[in-house]
Amino acid sequence: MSDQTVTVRFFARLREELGTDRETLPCEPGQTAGNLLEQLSSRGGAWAQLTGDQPVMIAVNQAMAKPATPVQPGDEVAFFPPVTGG
Amino acid sequence: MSDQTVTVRFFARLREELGTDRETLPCEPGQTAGNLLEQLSSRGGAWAQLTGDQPVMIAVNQAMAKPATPVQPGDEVAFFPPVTGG
Amino acid sequence: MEEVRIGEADFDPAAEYESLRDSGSGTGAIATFTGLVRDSGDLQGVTGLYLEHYPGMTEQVISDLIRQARERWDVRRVKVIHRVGTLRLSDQIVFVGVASAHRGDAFAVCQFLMDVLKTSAPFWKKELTESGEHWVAQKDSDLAVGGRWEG
Amino acid sequence: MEEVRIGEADFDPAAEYESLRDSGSGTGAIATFTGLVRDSGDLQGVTGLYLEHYPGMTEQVISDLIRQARERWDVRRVKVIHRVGTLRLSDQIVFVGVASAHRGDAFAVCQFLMDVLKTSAPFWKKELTESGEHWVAQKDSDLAVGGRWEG
Repeated sequence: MSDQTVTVRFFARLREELGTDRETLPCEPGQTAGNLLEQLSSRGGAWAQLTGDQPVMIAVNQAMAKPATPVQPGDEVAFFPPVTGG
Repeated sequence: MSDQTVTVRFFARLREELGTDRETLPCEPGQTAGNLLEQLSSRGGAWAQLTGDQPVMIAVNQAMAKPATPVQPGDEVAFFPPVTGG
Repeated sequence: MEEVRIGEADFDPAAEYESLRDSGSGTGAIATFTGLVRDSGDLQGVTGLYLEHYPGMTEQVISDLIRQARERWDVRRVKVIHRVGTLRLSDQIVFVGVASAHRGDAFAVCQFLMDVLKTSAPFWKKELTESGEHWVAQKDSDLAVGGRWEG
Repeated sequence: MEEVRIGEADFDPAAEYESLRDSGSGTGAIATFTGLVRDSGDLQGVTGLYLEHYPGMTEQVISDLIRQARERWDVRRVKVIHRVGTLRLSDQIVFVGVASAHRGDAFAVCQFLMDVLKTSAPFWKKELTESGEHWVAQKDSDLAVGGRWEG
């Protein structure tokens, strides 16, 4: 992984509907988790749901995060539906 | 047991301090559990504690009762300290 | 399977769990509580407990508490075990296990039964220590906790 | 003994109980909760579940919840086990066990961990039925119950 990218991961319903469990995206300075979500959503199709009505949860480096959470090159960013364990 | 008596039982600290776990007492018409307590307490000595500062719990026929609970011949009346199981 | 068991014999929480688990495919939640003899009571240096009960009444009181629980919550299976006689440090004293469809009910019933058992079932505990023995006094905190289930 | 275990393997509540019981003579209370796959979910005719998780993050989140519990309550030993993969009706899904000096703490921690695990640990449940499969939606009731531990 280059220093100038982030790994994006998808889980559960999102993983299935987007048809992928991870991809590598370029990471520009000043990036946030929310920017990444918008960028992915703009692809249209199933991707549009990332900024749709259904809530999307965010983790950065395996800790719960918010759209405003900053993202650095090398980070792991995950998007997933609300959790339903237990 | 005669039809005109009740069985009185004592448990735990009361059993030890009174030196007995049960006795048979005559049962007069209109008797209550509270009357029995007063009658026993009037013996003095360790018995006086039955109407003393420490709470005494009452059961009539193995159900929790109050001083005003009526007592019939043949009943089983129990006096004991607050419970401490579990 | 009887719901209430009082006696001197030790119990096996694993066997009780298996029985609770075997309560049909609608069971989604099993909550259990086990009480043990621990080494700090009203006195220092506790070496064990002596537990006395009122045979017959104890079983009736606990069965009635289980009946109350079934009226308030969804319960599939319940088991309450309480030992009497002389127990040593770390011995098991009491077991309450509840199988229910949902965890909220299982937790509530398990906690309700333990709380009200402490304030209304006729058991009395005597602490045994190296320097003597001592009947345990009822705790105000137990009364308060038991009281929160009223009404 | 590790406190958190996530994996496909089944677990043995009896072994976990013995480990919790073996936490010193100050342990007076052991509360456990086990969740099972039950036959009525969002859809009728559920035959099983598929459980997905976020490896690594799950363990970190649960360890952090245990740390929070230790700050709020007196806890002697805790164990949290959660299965993933395909499970069938009546299979065990989750185990939370807590050893404490007092029953209030044991119950509180057991219930806290189950409640917050449901709203913050990255697990996702898919219900498998005879007519297809279906990702389970988060329940408002779980969110409400999880929220009561805040602040």
